[in-house]
Amino acid sequence: MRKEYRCNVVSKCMLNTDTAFIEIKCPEIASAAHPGQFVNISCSRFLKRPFGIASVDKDSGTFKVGVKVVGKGTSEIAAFEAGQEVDVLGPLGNGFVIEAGKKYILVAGGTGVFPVNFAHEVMASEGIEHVVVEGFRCKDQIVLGDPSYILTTDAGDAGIHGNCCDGLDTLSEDQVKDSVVMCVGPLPMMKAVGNWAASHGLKAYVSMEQRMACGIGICLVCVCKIKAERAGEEFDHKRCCKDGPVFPFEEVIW
Amino acid sequence: MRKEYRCNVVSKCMLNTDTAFIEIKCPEIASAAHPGQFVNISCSRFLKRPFGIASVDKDSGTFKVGVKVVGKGTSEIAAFEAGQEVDVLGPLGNGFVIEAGKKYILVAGGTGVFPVNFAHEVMASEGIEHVVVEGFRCKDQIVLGDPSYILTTDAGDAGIHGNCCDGLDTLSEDQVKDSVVMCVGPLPMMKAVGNWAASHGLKAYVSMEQRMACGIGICLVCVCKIKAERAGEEFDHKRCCKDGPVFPFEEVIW
Amino acid sequence: MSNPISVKVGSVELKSPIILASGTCNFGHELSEYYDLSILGGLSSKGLTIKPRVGNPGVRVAETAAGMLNSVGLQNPGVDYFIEHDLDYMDSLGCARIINVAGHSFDDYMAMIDKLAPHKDKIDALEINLSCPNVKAGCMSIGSDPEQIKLIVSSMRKKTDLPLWIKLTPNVTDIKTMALAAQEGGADAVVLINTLLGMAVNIKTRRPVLNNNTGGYSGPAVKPVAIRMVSECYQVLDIPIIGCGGISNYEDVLEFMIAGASAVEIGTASLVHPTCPVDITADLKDWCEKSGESLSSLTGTLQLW
Amino acid sequence: MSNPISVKVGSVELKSPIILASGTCNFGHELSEYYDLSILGGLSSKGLTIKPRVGNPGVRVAETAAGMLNSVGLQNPGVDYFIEHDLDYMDSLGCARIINVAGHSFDDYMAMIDKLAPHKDKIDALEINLSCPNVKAGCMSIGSDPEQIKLIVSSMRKKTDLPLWIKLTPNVTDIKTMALAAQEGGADAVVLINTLLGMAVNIKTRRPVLNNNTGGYSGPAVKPVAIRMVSECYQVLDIPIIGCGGISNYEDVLEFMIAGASAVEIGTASLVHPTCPVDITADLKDWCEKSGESLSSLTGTLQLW
Ligand SMILES: Cc1cc2nc3c(=O)[nH]c(=O)nc-3n(C[C@H](O)[C@H](O)[C@H](O)COP(=O)(O)OP(=O)(O)OC[C@H]3O[C@@H](n4cnc5c(N)ncnc54)[C@H](O)[C@@H]3O)c2cc1C
Ligand SMILES: Cc1cc2nc3c(=O)[nH]c(=O)nc-3n(C[C@H](O)[C@H](O)[C@H](O)COP(=O)(O)OP(=O)(O)OC[C@H]3O[C@@H](n4cnc5c(N)ncnc54)[C@H](O)[C@@H]3O)c2cc1C
Ligand SMILES: Cc1cc2nc3c(=O)[nH]c(=O)nc-3n(C[C@H](O)[C@H](O)[C@H](O)COP(=O)(O)O)c2cc1C
Ligand SMILES: Cc1cc2nc3c(=O)[nH]c(=O)nc-3n(C[C@H](O)[C@H](O)[C@H](O)COP(=O)(O)O)c2cc1C
Ligand code: FES
Ligand code: FES
Repeated sequence: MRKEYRCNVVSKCMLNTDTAFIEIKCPEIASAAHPGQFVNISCSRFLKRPFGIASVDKDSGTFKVGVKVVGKGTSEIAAFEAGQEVDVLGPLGNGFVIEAGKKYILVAGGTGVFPVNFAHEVMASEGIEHVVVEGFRCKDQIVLGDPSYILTTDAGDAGIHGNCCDGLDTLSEDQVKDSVVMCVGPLPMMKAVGNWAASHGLKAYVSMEQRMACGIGICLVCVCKIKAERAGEEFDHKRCCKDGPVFPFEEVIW
Repeated sequence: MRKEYRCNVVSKCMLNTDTAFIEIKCPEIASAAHPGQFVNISCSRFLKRPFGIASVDKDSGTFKVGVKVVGKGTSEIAAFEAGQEVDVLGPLGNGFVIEAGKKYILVAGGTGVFPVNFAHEVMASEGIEHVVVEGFRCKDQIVLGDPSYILTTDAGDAGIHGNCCDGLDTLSEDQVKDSVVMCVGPLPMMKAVGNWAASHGLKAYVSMEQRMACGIGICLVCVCKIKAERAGEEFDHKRCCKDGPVFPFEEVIW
Repeated sequence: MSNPISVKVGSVELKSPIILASGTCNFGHELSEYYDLSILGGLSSKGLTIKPRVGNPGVRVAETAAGMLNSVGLQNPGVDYFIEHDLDYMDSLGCARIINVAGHSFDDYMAMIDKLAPHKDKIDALEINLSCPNVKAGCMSIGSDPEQIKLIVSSMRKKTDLPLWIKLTPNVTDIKTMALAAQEGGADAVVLINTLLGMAVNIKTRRPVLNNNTGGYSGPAVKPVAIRMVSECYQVLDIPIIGCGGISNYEDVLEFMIAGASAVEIGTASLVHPTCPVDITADLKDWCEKSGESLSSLTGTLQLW
Repeated sequence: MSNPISVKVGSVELKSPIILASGTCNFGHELSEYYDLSILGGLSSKGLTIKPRVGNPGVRVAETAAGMLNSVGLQNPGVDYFIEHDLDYMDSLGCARIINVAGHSFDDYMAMIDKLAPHKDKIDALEINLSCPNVKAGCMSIGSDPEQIKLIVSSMRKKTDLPLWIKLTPNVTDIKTMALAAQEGGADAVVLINTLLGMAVNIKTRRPVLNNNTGGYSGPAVKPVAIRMVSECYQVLDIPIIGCGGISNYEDVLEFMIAGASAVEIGTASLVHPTCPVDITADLKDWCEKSGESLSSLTGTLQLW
């Protein structure tokens, strides 16, 4: 049976002035988590807050989330210190399907770098071929960058001057060919990356974000428009938390 | 101007399994407090909780309150540890009038021992003649007892077997004569002590308890029935928090 | 006293007073991953309509102090799909099967009864949600017009002998009149309360947080209103009341039952802590053991001042 | 922009949108010990009646999630005593002097106007509390009957040209109808909202916590309902709205103003943090400075979806 876990924060560090990297002990979540899945974390506000799983250490039974401060809940959570008790639901949602033998292009913008970090971690350890392209506003915003990544900045003060698609354009034909694209970031970016993938004949998956309450599929508040399965209907409202957050790009109605 | 103070808990100890003694740093309150006054202390619940000031150390700028666990707020407050931040309003209400040259009989039951402790502290340091009589259910319940006190227990397992009035009856005629009685405890006890005082021709003051919201006299939720000042009316509803909590016994309508 | 927490709502026997509230448990599939739903008294399905509904677009939830607003807008697969795909599942859960019925008009509700009545062996009660904002009668909802309530309930009554639980909206001047109208129409019970109508404003965009502008307010914040309505109605009704609104622990359940509820529904609390009904059930059993009382004996024991 | 937080409620100019709500500041004496009340837009007196009232006996407050219930029951010294002892004090505070008027019958209200109208040089507005539960018209309060509202307001209108602010109860099916009735009667503004009716039960004694059984629910928990009502009424009214209900920080003030309020009242928040209006005022000034906007330009800028 699934459970709501009462966990402890094990460590916290600030990645930049408004982004915290928080390690939480929960062996059950650490052992079950897949890249692209998320957790729902309690704070003193009424509802929990959803965060993509950013890293997992099965040995120590911990996982990490990156928390960018945007409001009251995230300010509180980013200020948590080791020892803090939190209630956590997870791992939640459908993550990315990672198959041995396939190769991947991982693309991240904004807080999308966190789930992409986990995907990279898993692929690296399983020897799955992949490249990572990440876009930031400017140099200061770069978090969890890795020398192997292709980085872009809108401001041009680090990496390639431009956005993720400009980064993708620097990939060699070989890198692109037969890859599966996985993208997490703001909507316009995911749309652009999805279109880039389509124009290169690649299958793409995107991770949708929506305001949530339960995170487990019972309240239907977190829906996004997905192409209807039944003929005659324009679209279905699918739950980001349970049916997603990862959806095939071509099924999302933008 | 008065203020709401953001203070820190300096120390906490448990007086028995369900009663905490909490020291809070607030030089303003410590220097202004009179016995019989109270403070209103915040916890995570919506309203603050009122507690009689139990002790003051002007040098260190701290005061103490005794907190008996009876519900959610008091459980939380009794679990506070040194370092905890709290919002405090105080000192609030009208305390006991202590006059040099007069002599006093202080009577306490239940959590009334806390304000009485402060009165004793002040009288002792100012060399004001007084006796203290305290009633408890049983030995285990005795907190802040002092060898100089006359203690009574309903169970008879410590001190005099009986209630406060039985304790009062052990006072010598000399001790009783011309004393002013000050009583803090449950209603029936205060009524009995007041009647005891009246039967000995003594003036008595009692400290009323009522559920509060603001603690500062602006919401009128905390009233008790006091003999009306205007003729023709049976009673006035006076505010425990602002007009009291201390009222002359004979003005209270029981 | 074999099971001290069993209760009765009219003819419906429930092994526990805890029912999962409509719209906060879907049809049970997801919560079954968290606990065995057979410990519950019942589960009330997501509100169903004749046609499938995609519900409202955009942001559908706004957090508030001690609660939330939702504007899901009755997203559901439609009653036919439900009967074909989910009814058997609900039937398998081992708790009472409450079917929540919504509609936009008198005819809608009648059509719903016609669809559901034939499946009465798989249904313990129909919960009729009379607080849908878009109905034939005009801009005011059926649930705030006693004449309409009585008409619709009595018309349903003629179509089925399934227990009819009428779920009322709290957004009315006098809930007693509405509850009495339901009783006069032949209701077996009333469910009090559905959500309060609320709004939240995003001060940066200067737009309502919810794309539907307003939403239904639920959670601990609404409990005092719900308790008041249960108590008011208990004083005038002859039929049982199912209490709902802000319940999040066993003490809340006792409060509702003392005020007059024969059973209760848990809504928003499941969204915050999915397994809270498990804890509440255990705590209720514990309370019965310690007090030596059965829960059903609590109903309406409130002594007013 | 000399004072970016000044606002107007009809003809009444306020140097700040912040008014202390009736019943949560008495007549100002106590809070003056905490801050200089001249920073406020105004102060609304404790609700006054023709005769002095001792109010309800026993427990008058129950804490709830994010709010409280009160059943003070209009304890006040009576209008004559007020005029003799407190009016001059209120006049000396340096903020708008709002006199809150309550009554049990049509005649009561008329008598109150007769008493207060002669003191119009010391009064900026009369706030008419139309949600008293015991009135001649029967068990339903004046404030939930549009005909009664219109009658009472138009009758007052004939007696005084003091601004009449009509304070409405949220415990109604359709607040717009009530607000429109007040406007038709000649009101200068409506105040939205008074308290929601609620109840809390003591599960140990099985009695209502409040000796009056029910009480008025206030605090952050009621804000979503208040915002919704302000927004609904703003869409149909021509007179200004004073928003009230759960305000506890400057963002709440902005939310109310965007939804349609010209000014706001702070009630329960003063009970929890007596100096919160000082902080809110500073934060509002700060906001104006940073945004370059004046507060008054915010009113009703909400763009519905
Ligand atoms: C599946 C998923 C994965 C996410 N992963 C991450 C991550 O790895 N790192 C990270 O920093 N952020 C992530 N977010 C966004 C994060 O959940 C929000 O920033 C956070 O909920 C904001 O809370 P707040 O109280 O600070 O903001 P407030 O604006 O004060 O919150 C008010 C309400 O709106 C909700 N809300 C506000 N912004 C968002 C948003 N962008 N998405 C969803 N709900 C929102 C809050 O949860 C809350 O219910 C993710 C969101 C989703 C849905
Ligand atoms: C002037 C005054 C002085 C006090 N001094 C002390 C003291 O020195 N030590 C001490 O242990 N207690 C004292 N009390 C009682 C103490 O305030 C309550 O025990 C406490 O508020 C209970 O809070 P709770 O959350 O644990 O109880 P709950 O029952 O969960 O509280 C619910 C609500 O009722 C109120 N309430 C409950 N019991 C009381 C009560 N007996 N009196 C007033 N309000 C109550 C709470 O403040 C809260 O608003 C004093 C009360 C007053 C009025
Ligand atoms: C997300 C959500 C969806 C809801 N959907 C329905 C519904 O479809 N039908 C219905 O009758 N009530 C619906 N409700 C109302 C609940 O069943 C319940 O009456 C209300 O939320 C108050 O209870 P609570 O405070 O325990 O949540 C919904 C509530 C929420 C929060
Ligand atoms: C203790 C208390 C007493 C009140 N007394 C009055 C009153 O006398 N007259 C009145 O019009 N409103 C009265 N109110 C209602 C408030 O003025 C206000 O409308 C309501 O509390 C909602 O605002 P809030 O949530 O900011 O408190 C009272 C409220 C409280 C909490
Ligand atoms: S958040 Fe409840 S269904 Fe997705
Ligand atoms: S608690 Fe508000 S007046 Fe006493």
